[in-house]
Amino acid sequence: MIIDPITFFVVGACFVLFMVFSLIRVGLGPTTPDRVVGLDTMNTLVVATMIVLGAAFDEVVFIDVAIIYALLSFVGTLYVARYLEGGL
Amino acid sequence: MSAAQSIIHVVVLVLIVAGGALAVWFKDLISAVLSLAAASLLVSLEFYLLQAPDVAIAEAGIGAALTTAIYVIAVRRTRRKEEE
Amino acid sequence: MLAILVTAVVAFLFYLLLTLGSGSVGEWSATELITGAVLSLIAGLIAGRVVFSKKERSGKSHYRMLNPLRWLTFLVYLIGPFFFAMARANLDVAYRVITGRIRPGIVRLSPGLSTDLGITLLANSITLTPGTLSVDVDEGTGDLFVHWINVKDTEPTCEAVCGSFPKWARRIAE
Amino acid sequence: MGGLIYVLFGISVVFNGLGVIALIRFPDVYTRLHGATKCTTFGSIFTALGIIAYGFARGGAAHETLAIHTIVALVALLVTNPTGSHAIARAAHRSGVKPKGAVVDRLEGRS
Repeated sequence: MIIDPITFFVVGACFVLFMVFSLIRVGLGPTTPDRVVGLDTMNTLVVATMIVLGAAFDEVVFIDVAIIYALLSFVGTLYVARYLEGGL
Repeated sequence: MSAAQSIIHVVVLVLIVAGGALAVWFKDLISAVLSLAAASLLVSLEFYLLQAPDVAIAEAGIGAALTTAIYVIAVRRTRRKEEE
Repeated sequence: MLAILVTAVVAFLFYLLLTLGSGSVGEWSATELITGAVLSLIAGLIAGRVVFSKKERSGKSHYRMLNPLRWLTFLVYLIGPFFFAMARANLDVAYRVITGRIRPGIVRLSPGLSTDLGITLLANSITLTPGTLSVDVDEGTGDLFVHWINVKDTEPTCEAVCGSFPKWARRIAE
Repeated sequence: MGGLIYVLFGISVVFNGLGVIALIRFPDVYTRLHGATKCTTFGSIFTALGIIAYGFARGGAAHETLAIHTIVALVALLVTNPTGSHAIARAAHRSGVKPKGAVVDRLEGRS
């Protein structure tokens, strides 16, 4: 073993704690674009958590979930952005 | 199961409840849709933590992309603010 | 026809990358190879016309990106100047988060690029490098509107804001 | 090799934390986007680099596959993240959010 497997869970726990602040921005943000920024940050953090925990559980399928998540969450952000600028 | 893993589980579950509560509480419907998207992405992460990657993929596709799109289109066709 | 074929081949290469090490025919199993061929053909039929549809303003061919030299340049750019600028950007943001010293404004830049891909590459690079965030683009002239966190002058030249990036973008995408 | 992986993870945690602090502290949408996009993208790149180093250092077919899939995830993240932030900034300006305390706004009046 090269590094202690607990490390992955500690890094994941740090990312999950950062998500708390991101959700605070979603709840607090004065305008709607602020909330979208909070959601986008949360998406990135979830992808990073999924990559780290995929290595911790030692399964390749778990990394694939992260790829699919990164590509799909982008679609949701784009939809809300298109609504806000008056298109759609 | 280590202590760090328990922390991850507890924080994610608390965040799911908080996201759902925000979705009920907002009067602005777009903000409610955004909080619902946040809650559903955390549900996806929770499925992932419980070692069910296939369910997590389905939840990511339906919760993050499809539900948000359908709700945004529905809000576009109706009113943006909730009424008392 | 060429559009469909190129898209299918690229999709097939991507499928091979994702299923690397699954069996005994080379590195792949026979099932994966057949499935990948069929799926990438379907993807090419659906997406080929979309990928190569819109005409460029400058009239350049879409197939210029098939030249491997451009991809090699892109890789060099990604590892060298881009990564360095990104590290500098993050230290800059750290400094501004801690001191709270900002002077924001939206300025206009004329990079003089003519292709859509080049403008996209430059806008994404600008977003990830020190103190700037691309907000909007003038689709007629290719001018970029950039939110600058520390405005030094209100009519900047392109070199003052984004350094050598337009040169790299021209080399890669035009 | 183990020390290098620890350093990469440490950098990633520090920069992700900075991004989140920027999200809380900055005054308006555009400056928040600055902090959030740059810092979280940079932090996630270092997370992925740590996993790639781990996969190639462990060796064996399974771990190398894991590293290759992580590279694909990294590319997806690098493409989608700045594009999403660009979309949000444009939507914010078109929906009428003004940059707070701006010295100059060349985009004002156009849409």
